Amino acid sequence: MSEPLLMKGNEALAEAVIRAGCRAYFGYPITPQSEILEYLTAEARERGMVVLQVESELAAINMVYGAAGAGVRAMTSSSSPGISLMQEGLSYIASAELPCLVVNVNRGGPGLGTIQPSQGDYFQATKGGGHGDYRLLVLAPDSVQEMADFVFDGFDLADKYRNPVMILADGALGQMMEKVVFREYDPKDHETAKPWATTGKSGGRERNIITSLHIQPEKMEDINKHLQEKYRKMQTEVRYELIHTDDADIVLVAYGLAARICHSAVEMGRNKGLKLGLLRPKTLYPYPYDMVRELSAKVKGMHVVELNSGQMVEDVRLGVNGKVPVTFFGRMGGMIPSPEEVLASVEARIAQLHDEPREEQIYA
Amino acid sequence: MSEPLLMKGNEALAEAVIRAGCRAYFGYPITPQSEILEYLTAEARERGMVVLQVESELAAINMVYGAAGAGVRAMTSSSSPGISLMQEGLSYIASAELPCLVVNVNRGGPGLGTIQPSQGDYFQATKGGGHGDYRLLVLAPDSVQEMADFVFDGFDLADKYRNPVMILADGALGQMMEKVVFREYDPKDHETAKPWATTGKSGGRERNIITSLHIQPEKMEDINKHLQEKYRKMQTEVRYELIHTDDADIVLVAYGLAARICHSAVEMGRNKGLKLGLLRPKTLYPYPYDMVRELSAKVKGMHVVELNSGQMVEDVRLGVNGKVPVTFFGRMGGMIPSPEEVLASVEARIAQLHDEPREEQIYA
Amino acid sequence: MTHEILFAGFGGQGVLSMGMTLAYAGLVEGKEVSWMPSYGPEMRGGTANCVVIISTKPISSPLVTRFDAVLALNQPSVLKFEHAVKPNGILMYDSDACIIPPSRTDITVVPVPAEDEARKLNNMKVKNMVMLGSFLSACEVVSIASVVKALAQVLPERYHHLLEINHQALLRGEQLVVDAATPIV
Amino acid sequence: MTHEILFAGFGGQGVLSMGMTLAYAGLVEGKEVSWMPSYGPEMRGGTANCVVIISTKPISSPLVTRFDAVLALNQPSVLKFEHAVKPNGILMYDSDACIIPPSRTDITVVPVPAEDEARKLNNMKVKNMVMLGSFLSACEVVSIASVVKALAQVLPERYHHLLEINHQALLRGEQLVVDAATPIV
Amino acid sequence: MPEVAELQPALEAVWTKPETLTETRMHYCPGCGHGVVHKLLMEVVDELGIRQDTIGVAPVGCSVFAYQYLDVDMQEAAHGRAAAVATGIKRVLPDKYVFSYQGDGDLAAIGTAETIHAANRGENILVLFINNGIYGMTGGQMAPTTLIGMKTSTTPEGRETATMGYPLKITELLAMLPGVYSVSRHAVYSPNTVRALKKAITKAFQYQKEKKGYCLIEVVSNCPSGWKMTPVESNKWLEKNMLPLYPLGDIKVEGTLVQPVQKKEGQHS
Amino acid sequence: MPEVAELQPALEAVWTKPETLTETRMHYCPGCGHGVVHKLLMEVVDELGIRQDTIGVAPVGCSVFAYQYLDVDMQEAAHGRAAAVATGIKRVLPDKYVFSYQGDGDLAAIGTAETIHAANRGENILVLFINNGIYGMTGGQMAPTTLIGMKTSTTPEGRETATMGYPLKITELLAMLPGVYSVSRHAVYSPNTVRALKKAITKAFQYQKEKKGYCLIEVVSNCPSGWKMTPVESNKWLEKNMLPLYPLGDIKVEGTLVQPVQKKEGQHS
Amino acid sequence: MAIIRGTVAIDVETCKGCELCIEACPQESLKLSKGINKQGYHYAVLVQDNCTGCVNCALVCPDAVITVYRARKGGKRERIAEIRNVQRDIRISIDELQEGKVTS
Amino acid sequence: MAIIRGTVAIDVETCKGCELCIEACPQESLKLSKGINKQGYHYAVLVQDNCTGCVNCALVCPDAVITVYRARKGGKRERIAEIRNVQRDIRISIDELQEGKVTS
Ligand SMILES: Cc1ncc(C[n+]2csc(CCOP(=O)(O)OP(=O)(O)O)c2C)c(N)n1
Ligand SMILES: Cc1ncc(C[n+]2csc(CCOP(=O)(O)OP(=O)(O)O)c2C)c(N)n1
Ligand code: SF4
Ligand code: SF4
Ligand code: SF4
Ligand code: SF4
Ligand code: SF4
Ligand code: SF4
Ligand SMILES: [Mg+2]
Ligand SMILES: [Mg+2]
Repeated sequence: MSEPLLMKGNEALAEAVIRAGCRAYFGYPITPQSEILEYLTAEARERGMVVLQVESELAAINMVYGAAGAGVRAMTSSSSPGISLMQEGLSYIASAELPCLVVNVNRGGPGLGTIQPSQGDYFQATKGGGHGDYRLLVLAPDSVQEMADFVFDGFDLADKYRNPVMILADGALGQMMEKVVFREYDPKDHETAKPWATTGKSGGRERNIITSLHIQPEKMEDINKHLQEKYRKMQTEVRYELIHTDDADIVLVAYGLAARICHSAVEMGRNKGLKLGLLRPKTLYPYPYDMVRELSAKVKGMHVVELNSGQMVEDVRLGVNGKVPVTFFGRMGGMIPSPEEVLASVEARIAQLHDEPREEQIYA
Repeated sequence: MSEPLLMKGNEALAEAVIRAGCRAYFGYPITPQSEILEYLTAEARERGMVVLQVESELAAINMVYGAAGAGVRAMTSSSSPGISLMQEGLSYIASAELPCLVVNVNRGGPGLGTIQPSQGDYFQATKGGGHGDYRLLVLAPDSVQEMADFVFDGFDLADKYRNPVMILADGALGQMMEKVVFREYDPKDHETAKPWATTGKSGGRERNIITSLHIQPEKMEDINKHLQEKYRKMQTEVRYELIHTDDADIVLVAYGLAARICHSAVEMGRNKGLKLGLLRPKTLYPYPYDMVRELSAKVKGMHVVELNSGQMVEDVRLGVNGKVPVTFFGRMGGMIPSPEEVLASVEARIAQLHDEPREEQIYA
Repeated sequence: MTHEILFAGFGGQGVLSMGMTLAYAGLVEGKEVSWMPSYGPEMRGGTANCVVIISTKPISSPLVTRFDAVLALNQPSVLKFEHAVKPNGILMYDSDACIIPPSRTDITVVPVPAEDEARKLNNMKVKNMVMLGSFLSACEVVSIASVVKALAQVLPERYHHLLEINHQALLRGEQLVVDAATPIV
Repeated sequence: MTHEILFAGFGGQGVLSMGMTLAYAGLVEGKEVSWMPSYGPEMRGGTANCVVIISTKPISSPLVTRFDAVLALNQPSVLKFEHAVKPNGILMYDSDACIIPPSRTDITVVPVPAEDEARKLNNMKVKNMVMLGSFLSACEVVSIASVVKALAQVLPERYHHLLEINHQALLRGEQLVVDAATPIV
Repeated sequence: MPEVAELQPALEAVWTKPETLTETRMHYCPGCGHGVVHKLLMEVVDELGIRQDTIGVAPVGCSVFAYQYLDVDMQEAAHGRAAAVATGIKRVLPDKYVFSYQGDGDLAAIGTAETIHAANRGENILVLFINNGIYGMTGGQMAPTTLIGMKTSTTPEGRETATMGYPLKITELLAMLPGVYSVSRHAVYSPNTVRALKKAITKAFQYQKEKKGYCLIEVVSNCPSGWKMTPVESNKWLEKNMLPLYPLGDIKVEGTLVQPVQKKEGQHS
Repeated sequence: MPEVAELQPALEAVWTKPETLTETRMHYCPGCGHGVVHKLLMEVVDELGIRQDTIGVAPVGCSVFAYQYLDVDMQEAAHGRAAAVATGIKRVLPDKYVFSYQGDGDLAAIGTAETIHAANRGENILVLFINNGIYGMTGGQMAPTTLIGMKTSTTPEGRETATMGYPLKITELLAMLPGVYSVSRHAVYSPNTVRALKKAITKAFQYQKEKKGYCLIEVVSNCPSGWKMTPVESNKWLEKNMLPLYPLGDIKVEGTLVQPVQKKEGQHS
Repeated sequence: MAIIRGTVAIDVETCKGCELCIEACPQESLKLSKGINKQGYHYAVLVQDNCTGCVNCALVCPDAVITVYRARKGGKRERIAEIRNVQRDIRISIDELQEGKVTS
Repeated sequence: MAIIRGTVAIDVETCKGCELCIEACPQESLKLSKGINKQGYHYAVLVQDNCTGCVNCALVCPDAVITVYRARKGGKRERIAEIRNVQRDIRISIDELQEGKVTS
């Protein structure tokens, strides 16, 4: 355990990247995450890492493919429009089962949008913005501390499952400074054998091939079955945080920055005598459906808060499966609600908890 | 009404494109949809359309942005990996509210995959594969006839809502020949005024600007509210087909090619005395949640069949909202089930209809 | 009644248009039809095949993997598709192009000396119509008359002078099977 | 207790590092802290600002739009942020850099002759520390001692010879407010 | 002090802000070359009287807001895709004047493919390429055109060729393409360079009218903020350091190369 | 007929299939140049004894299955991104031999940006560029390199420059970049051209060992299927029609341009 | 006190004080103000009456802030303004300025 | 009947009958078979005993089908095979062929 430091989320993440033994970073500048590239460039030479600013996000994700396929820990980072450009590459990486880390410091969309914090890329991250049936393992930090922590976890999970891992943060988490303590982590203790990597066909082994092409549909279906089986195994990695859910009447569900705001709102509500709780998913894929289901058996309603028009709320509804009403409150396009606003949205909904869920989406 | 012709799905679609008054096509070859480009190139000169084979899908979607912004009916087409490359562009187009048509002749993924038919891109098409909160209007043909019909509808809807429309077909619908009859359609009767188009600032009007940038989050939130409001209006465009649902115990839900196969399976089941029905969504966004809800009030279960690992099934579950069990049968990676196989999957499920939905996903 | 038929051979042998002609003939007779080619890089090297379905009911999937009949115009197609014929189905092949004959006994195997016959007609291109004629003789999916009408649709105007020779080829093919009470081996 | 403070000025005036120093001082005192800069193209032309939150409770969002205190180092910042101060909050500004003074009466307005004071110290760069000293004098969010400790962390080793002058600036800033029983207008 | 109005009988305005420049205050940093180019572009549009027939494409880069200042119809393209967007517009409106306005990151990094292929197809458009050797918008990262040894936020020790490659002279590459009709390199650091650029823009619009094909004008420009210099320093630095690698002048005139496309600096040593 | 075995005392094998070519039958059409290049590449790998140190990148194009035939470690890249994938590999395994193998659609259309920037960074890799003037894999559409007047499925009347632009001589463009060390154009339509190509590949691997930077070998090749010709016809057509525009020989040798990068054909007329 | 040949009008609220005009003026007629405008910038002012109306300053000004006037050809050249000692103490505070274009 | 200088072994099952080797052979030693292999291709066969082992055919063969042998230097040159009239009627049917490499 090191001393607590005050660091920007992007920089804490970058520092963790180096400490996690990442060997190669390829990226292209985009606000609000360019500090990751900048921090790594500054450190690269001395700390023995390949850090390359390249011509585009497209190039970056495909270089990650190459480097990850060559057996090293590799990563890229970007923000929303840049991540959209990586969708083909991500689908390839997931299909070829290459472990790597991709960071999306989400900003307000759609289009060029704003550079302010947003959670508008939830669907893209969790359902697969690229083509075909694949999944990223998606981690959602809510603090500078987790910006660092999830890098270590991310690389470990990527190697464990040979699957791309995405850290889905937002502009505020990237830009803000907060206390961070780097965990003890020696990459050597976390090395995974990668006998499949293209490092040169030596030692009498068969040649290694990294590919996602299986022109025979029978074969491609086998690949898909294998992937689906892997995704089922990944369900055990589900992570979340519960706050005051034991006796809660209404449980708020939120992740990342929105969860911090909800946490304050829950405290404020409790002070007012409202029995509020909070479920904060830390993994967005796999999603804590089981916990949602469990909670929905004992609460009067769930209230989802997101920095978008209502995306994760679908996963909450899938988990709740009609047992209690699910309501939604969101801000969009880079706007951030205050805890007061969130609390007001909860209070406004408490009266109507028996409405039909689908009509209840509200937009502040 | 013209004579019935025997045409490939891709070619019928291309012919409809010309008849619908589309003025510009930009595309890049990819199997199984290159015939669209080829057909249009052959016809372009004589029939007064701009048809350009360009350097990439990225270029193509951004040319569509330019041409649609200039006020003409414009389109592109591709297949899965190519559509992934268009995600940034689609998010821009949706945000700038440009009407256009995008055709995805879906093949088996993820990655390079196969070139055989698939429905693996449902999430990408309906939830938004690009960044931010936006929606495409998604039409799902199930025959060569609809490959043509939905082009006319698609352009009309695009103009009506100033929104990109996607036709989500699959490789089989693109490659197969079937009977098609072109509807009477005079583009002149369907012209919409486009006072927002960049055609040159003349006639004393204010300059027109096509953009998706609104750096002030307040403004970007307003844009988002406007979009969400529009998407709510678009819900009225929901389209679907019902077969034998009146007295059905079990309703199959499927779209496109899978729906054809389910149709046969339903007939086979009826012959065996099983009360099966079929709900075939023709619009995947907006989704016929209301009809799903209505059906779930009177059937014993819903059984979803897709050519993927289970994507639309989530929308069915959202509509059903726990009222009856929802089961799933899918083939992946370009494999197509036979009607017998589908029927077997229904029969296998009938006994277990009371299991917990989430555990019931099965993969043949 | 549904017929699921595969046509296979080298590209350039008119395999796809043979299937298309049959499908069109089905349309002429008011039936439901579909035609589906194999596509993709396994087609490199010039093999080509397509599946035609002709039915009195709506067709579910145009893609099937077991066939009522297979028409093979070259050796690799015989080797590849012999086992895709449904029991009691038909495997018809150009006996002039194949050295290794099919070996299944649970199906009707019909060798057709199509190449020879085409040569006799002084037009190697009509080999496919000889085969089609033979097939329709063995299995009356549509009438030869409908095929002739279909040909006029499938062939671009500039090739309409070839309608006659194609018609002849169809008839010759038909005759070949009629002549051979039992399959010619 | 939570303090939400905005620092604003031109880039190059040390606005961001002023905020960072305060945040670090909060950390030194074991408080919860966050620091959040404005970023983006509206920052073109060299304006810079950041929000520091120092609290005894976990901080929810680092982005707030109303502040307990605003420290403005130039004229545009006064104009832009005067109305973002919470009622009864503090608006402190460099009176040497501003022609148009703030006009609100429901807040405490504190003009600080920071530029002059820095000039007296022969180092224009420490203007920000003069301001910070004044601020901490008016509103004891953290102790000056903690700020001095923080500075040693924030400043890279190669600038540690400047610690002393910064310390002085802080003290001078503190003194300015002490001297003026009522705000200097 | 006398009001200008009073002077009118004796004085005539010889330079006034072009009409097609909006009243909106530009967001650019003090001294940034983008403003000068905007101004010239609109001067030419005014002088040719083609405002109603001109459609511009803005990039993503500092000039992303160009459409707030240029009072003509405009589209804002995704980062790097301005040439594609301009192609889309021009192909359906062949009689309009279409230009794209792009930075060096936009045109020569992420947009390389669209840039090269629009040029190679000989799209009948004008591309204004503002080369300031840096990513201004995102805070001063290395651009493809960044000079060797130049410090940026992603080359803290200066760009070195071994890992980051050479400054990309994309203008010279584009000039080689047969579909390209006119290529020149300009600057705006002095009154004379400004005058020359204005002439070049005027000519390019005339070529476009005559459907001559693709015209490219590179403007070697400054980025005082990214370079961490005052505007005056930045212009001096530009003249001294940028121009040797990016020499001003015509490169291709009416379809014929007039400058040797290779320079010593562009060569492997 | 005598078995070869019987002849052994008197005869020695002077050409045998390279060991690093797998036994898998290639899926290429009869007479396709891809096979020849595969074979040569593996001959060189055998001769240099670098099989265990060689990592290849396959494109999307007809040669997408290259990894089924080349018995070395390989990665299959997304369409157009082979240069980026090769960069990723080489940067983390700098002592391995890394090559990419790409078609003209892959390298010169969708992959233009990655191609140019890998070259400009001087990535120490070998790029084998198979220019057959067409998209073979997808059924014979126009490629950037398609000749003027050449018929393809998307230029049924022949490519015309007015709407489709000029054949893109990307090799000449790449040769101009300072990070590029060696560029040559070859063919495989005759025994001599095959011999020359083999030498070029050998040299390129040696350069790579010496960390000289980016090496590009273009192979002007045929596509009998796409061109709708017999293999023998296609080779004759290639010699007659492709070579005037794409002349064979060295273009850049050890960092120095040796052929004028502009040819009449490449010029606007 | 010379006969004026040209002059400039500077929109001081839009000026960003980049000094490019000052650098470009062959007559050294321009300087930065001591005072600042609402944006906080020192702005360009005309400090000598020797302006020739050569438009150099206007050409290089990125913000199109400067309007240039020149004596009409053949028109009577008359003295129209006197600028005295202004270099020593240029300080125009904002409230003295009107909205819009102001000559300095 | 010449003393043999070289010869070739052709893997006829892999041969695709592209005829590039035939075109490349300076001796006109190669021709296509009348018969076909399992893939349905006519394949290359050696039809004269004048092969010099120049390897041209092997160099241009895209499928690496041809192995080339040459008389050892200094080795005794002897007649080893007689190929007669083979051009007129080359027809080797598949069942006559063994698996693997076969000389024709
Ligand atoms: C897809 C995508 N990637 C990255 C960015 C972030 N970005 C915005 S502008 C820019 C570069 C600007 O540099 P340049 O084109 O040189 O223009 P300048 O600001 O220097 O005028 C970048 C990388 C983006 N908006 N979209
Ligand atoms: C993103 C994407 N776009 C398009 C395709 C379809 N595609 C596959 S190969 C190919 C072009 C092949 O041409 P070329 O690179 O010249 O190789 P060749 O087949 O001629 O050897 C195309 C367009 C694809 N697989 N992925
Ligand atoms: S950052 Fe650079 S390019 Fe951008 S406005 Fe400022 S000076 Fe101009
Ligand atoms: S299509 Fe062309 S490039 Fe592809 S294998 Fe066949 S001949 Fe070769
Ligand atoms: S017009 Fe010429 S002389 Fe007058 S101020 Fe401007 S630059 Fe100086
Ligand atoms: S050039 Fe323009 S903006 Fe710069 S100081 Fe002069 S008037 Fe002001
Ligand atoms: S070159 Fe090879 S494949 Fe072609 S005919 Fe000769 S042996 Fe057969
Ligand atoms: S080795 Fe030479 S002579 Fe012998 S068959 Fe081959 S090409 Fe002909
Ligand atoms: Mg730039
Ligand atoms: Mg090609």
